[in-house]
Amino acid sequence: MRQWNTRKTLREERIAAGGAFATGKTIDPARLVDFLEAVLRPSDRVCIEGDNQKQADVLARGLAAVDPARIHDLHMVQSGVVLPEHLDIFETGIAKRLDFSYSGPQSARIAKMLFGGKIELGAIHTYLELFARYFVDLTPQVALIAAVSADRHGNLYTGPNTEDTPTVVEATSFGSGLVIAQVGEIVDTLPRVDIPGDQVHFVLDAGRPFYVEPLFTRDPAAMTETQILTAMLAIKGLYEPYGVRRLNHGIGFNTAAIELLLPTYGEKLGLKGKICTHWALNPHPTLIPAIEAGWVEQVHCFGSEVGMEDYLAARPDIFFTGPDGSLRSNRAFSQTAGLYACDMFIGSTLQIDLAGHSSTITANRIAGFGGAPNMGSDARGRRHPSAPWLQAGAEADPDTAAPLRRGRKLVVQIGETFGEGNAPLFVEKLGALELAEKLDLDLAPIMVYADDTTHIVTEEGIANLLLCRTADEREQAIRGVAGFTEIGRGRDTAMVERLRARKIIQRPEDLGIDPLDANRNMLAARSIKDLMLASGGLYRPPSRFRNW
Amino acid sequence: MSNVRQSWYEAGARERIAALVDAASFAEFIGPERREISPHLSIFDLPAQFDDGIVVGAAAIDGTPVLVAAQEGRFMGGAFGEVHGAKLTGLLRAAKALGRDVVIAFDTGGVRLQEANAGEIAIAEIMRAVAEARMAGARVVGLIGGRAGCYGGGGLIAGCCSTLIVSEQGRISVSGPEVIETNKGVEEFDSRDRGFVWRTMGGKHRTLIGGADVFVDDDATAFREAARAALARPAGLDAAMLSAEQARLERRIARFGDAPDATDIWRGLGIADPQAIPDMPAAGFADLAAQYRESADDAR
Amino acid sequence: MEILHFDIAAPTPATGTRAMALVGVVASGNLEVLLERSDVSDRCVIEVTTAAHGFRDLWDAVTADFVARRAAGGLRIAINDGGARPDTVSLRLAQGVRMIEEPEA
Amino acid sequence: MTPAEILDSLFPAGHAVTSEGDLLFGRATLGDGMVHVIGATGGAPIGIDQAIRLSARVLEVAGSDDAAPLLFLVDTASQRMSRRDELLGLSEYLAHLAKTLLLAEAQGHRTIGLLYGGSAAGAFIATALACGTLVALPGAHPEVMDLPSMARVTKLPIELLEEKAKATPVFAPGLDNLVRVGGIAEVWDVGRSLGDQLTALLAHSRSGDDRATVGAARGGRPKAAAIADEILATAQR
Repeated sequence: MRQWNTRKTLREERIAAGGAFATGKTIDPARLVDFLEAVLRPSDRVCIEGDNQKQADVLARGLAAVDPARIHDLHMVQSGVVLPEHLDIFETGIAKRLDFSYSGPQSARIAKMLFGGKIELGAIHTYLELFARYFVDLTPQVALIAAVSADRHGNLYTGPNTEDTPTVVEATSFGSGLVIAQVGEIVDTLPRVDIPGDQVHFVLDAGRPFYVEPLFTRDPAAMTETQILTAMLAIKGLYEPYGVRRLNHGIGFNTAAIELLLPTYGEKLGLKGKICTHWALNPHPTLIPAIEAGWVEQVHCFGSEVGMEDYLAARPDIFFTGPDGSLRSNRAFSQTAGLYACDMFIGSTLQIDLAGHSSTITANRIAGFGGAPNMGSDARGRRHPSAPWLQAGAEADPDTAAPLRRGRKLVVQIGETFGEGNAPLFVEKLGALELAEKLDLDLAPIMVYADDTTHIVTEEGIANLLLCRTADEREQAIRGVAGFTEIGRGRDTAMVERLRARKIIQRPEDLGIDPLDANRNMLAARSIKDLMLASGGLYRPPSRFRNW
Repeated sequence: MSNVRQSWYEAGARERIAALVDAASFAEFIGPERREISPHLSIFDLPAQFDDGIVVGAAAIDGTPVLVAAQEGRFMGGAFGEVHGAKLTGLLRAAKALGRDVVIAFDTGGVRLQEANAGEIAIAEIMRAVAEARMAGARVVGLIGGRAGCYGGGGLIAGCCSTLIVSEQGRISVSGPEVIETNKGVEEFDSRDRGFVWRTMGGKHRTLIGGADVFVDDDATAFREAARAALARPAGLDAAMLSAEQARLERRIARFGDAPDATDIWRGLGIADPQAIPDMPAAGFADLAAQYRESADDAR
Repeated sequence: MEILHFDIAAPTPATGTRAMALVGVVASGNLEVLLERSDVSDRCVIEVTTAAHGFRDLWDAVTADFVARRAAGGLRIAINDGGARPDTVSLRLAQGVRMIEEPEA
Repeated sequence: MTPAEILDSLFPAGHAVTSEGDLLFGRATLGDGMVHVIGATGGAPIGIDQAIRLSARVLEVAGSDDAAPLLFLVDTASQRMSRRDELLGLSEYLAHLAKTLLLAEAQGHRTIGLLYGGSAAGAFIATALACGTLVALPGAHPEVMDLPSMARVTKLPIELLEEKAKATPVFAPGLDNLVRVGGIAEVWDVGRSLGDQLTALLAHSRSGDDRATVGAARGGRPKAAAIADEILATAQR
């Protein structure tokens, strides 16, 4: 007779074994490693948060300290590989296989370990993909999560950085897995309940808040004239003509410059209320001046940002907040919003090839994807119309009858022709391809596919790929905005001029922009201090961003 | 976009001078077209700058002739090399000879490492020239609010000036945060804790303890107005003034020598909520400082 | 230091009467551009001193584009380069021409 | 040489100099006259506590109308690197010390720095280099920045810096280099009476700050004197 409850039975066994090192649900902090050795089994599928921003750092340290003779060959399924401990466990053999999305600070080490065969790679996912697989074939058997606080029943308050937690807990707990939460404190009454206690099996009082990284703070003081020029081009050449109201911004300086130009340059162009009203966006400090100037109607957030908490709580008309007043973020929902409900994604990348594929992966750095491919892709399941979506669709496909014609999401890559260390943005062959060859991958890790990319903005101008009718036109449109890179210098000048006549390429002067007007005085805030002052003192920047 | 505040912190040396003096009144001495570059940087395969990172010359403020100098903090951190230093020395000797006031916009990390010995002597020469110019009746007004702050020998030169005007961003110190951390450890000085760095060395703290005289917003116009006022103050440097400074500095050690943190000093000055000081806007802070600060009037 | 010389036929002479102009500073990723007048109104002479060796092709392209697009005739230009990107070089050169063409106060 | 040996050789006719920690204060007899003596010794760093005591004494000297010279014995480290000293405004204390020395000189007291050990950075500027004349004993080892630190900042190997240092005195530490850039007027001969050498020095009156001129003559600072002179001349036109 088949047993139909082996998973639940296994969970009961884990709970019983872990109970030896806990009082009720509360783990004895001094016995954390013993506890983890008791509840884990070799080859378990384990999810550790491991998010974009917040980290279950104490649990990660505990996991890295378990005896590899007892616990080994774990299959880690986590969105963010961020802490050194996340990779240490692969060095020691505690873990073997990895499915992940993003690895910002560990991108160089993860590459080295992949080449060295220390990690058996499942796949590099987008966030939504990985979350989806939590419910299909990568359901965690054990989840190690992070929250701000818990009560005696194991109810959790995740605070502004809720991020991945509800998704991870949903899949794990209802998939008969074990949920272990690290919290900063255990309290009698929570400000709000983000995760119900009956989905949480054990709680560790870490005695201090989880580690969280300010990833989305861009210091206006570091913004260059060239970045400001690209921002001006985007506003006047894309936001205005398409009337983009619902959108997502990447985290680079170019898009931060756009945010800071809205109340100045955008205002001058009379665009207030006509663009940039609804966002799927982390709470970028650089958006404060636009919010304060009344540009923004609503923002839903993937996560939070260190120092923004009080400001967000004081602007509940704009941000999603709980009954306690603090921000409620949710990565899975916000990613879905970015995919289906936004008309534009605009972000930076490291490399673009002649077809228009782009990637942030180079041969030595595997930064992963995060959410950009979700935002930066055309949602084939989209059915609701909007003016920008329809207009982009018409540009791409003028011949199909309007009622049968799909719209297109605007997917814009923005950057300077040369990036950090004078590395060219435009390349003949993507580093991602070299990586795929080196690791013998079936699929090169492309962040945004060429057929999703609609525009490229550089200081030299805007290339509208929707209007290109042949591969040749497309290549010359890209070369035509590639500046002095080798790709740019290899352009067919006559053809580029023809593309310009058809407005496939638009130069600053074609848009009435004098590059010499692009200066820092146009920024609504020129320093972190300006942002703090614009927030009425509600934004409290972390010490590392201060110069006061 | 008109009526935009011009940030002193962001401005270059030439922009600072333009903001400071009467329109079209500035005449540069040994300008960039002379290409009097550092003879030493090429040893290190480093690019030179045509003015060696300092602009000096004659100008007028409200019609009154002055001598002006501005360091370029972005070139080699505004550091003093042989040529850079000699331009300022010459200007200060001219101040003494002409009995003419000098305004110096500091923006420096101190001595330029690649020509350390020349820079070190240059600082000594400049300090002597400042003191002698002041003894001859010239005012030497220092403005501090640039990216590089005013460190090392720059801090010592600033300490010789008759009046110091500082913004919040301006830091005045001898050893830089990284240098202290490297030599004495992160427990002694955490250079990455920028809030701590500014609390210990920044313009607000210096204003409160009397290390600077006038606090202004990060605004070129504010610096100009403050410089105008400073040029109207009594001039001179004599025994009485230095005795007063001796007493002032002794009193500071007696009162605050055991204070572990700037906020303890600020509380000791009578400020009820010292934690609120760093985030205070300039105007509010200036009012508060006027009430509680240690003054260095006639004691510098 | 690598020193590069360019002497380029310039279609458009620079206007104005200022004898010289200076823009930019020598810093990482930045450069200083000193513009002066010469007697030859249909040529532009550019001398670059740079710590980044081996980028002659790039300087060729940037200076040629500059002279083709801006009023660079009759200018003698000296550059101290701190490893600036081509877009920054173009911007500074353009700023320099604007400054030397400005009416004198 | 120790401070005591130096003082004995300088002032065979007698001296009353007492040490307070690493500082020296007192007076001595030289020929028919008297010399004020202060010292910063022991290779110790100069912080606010040291600077304020030195400046107090220099102010007293400046205020006395004896026109006697002031001799400053110097063997220090750099300025004290600490949170407390910077919090309390070390730059002001060092500048104040330098100003008192310059005032004493202006009030008619020759100020002579005698560098017999080390000195560095801000401490060097505020003590030895703030004197009207700076002399050194052989074996003195002034430095603005040590080569290992310089190697760190310039990202050049130390061997390469040592190699470059042979070609120019402009950056590397050491007495010879400081002499060549004009920072040190002369190096005394310890085989002879230091008192005689001091007497000879005092017999020559000093006119203005000639360090740049000396540095040019000795090939250590090729440009400084000419540039400063030109600016002075231009401003006076």
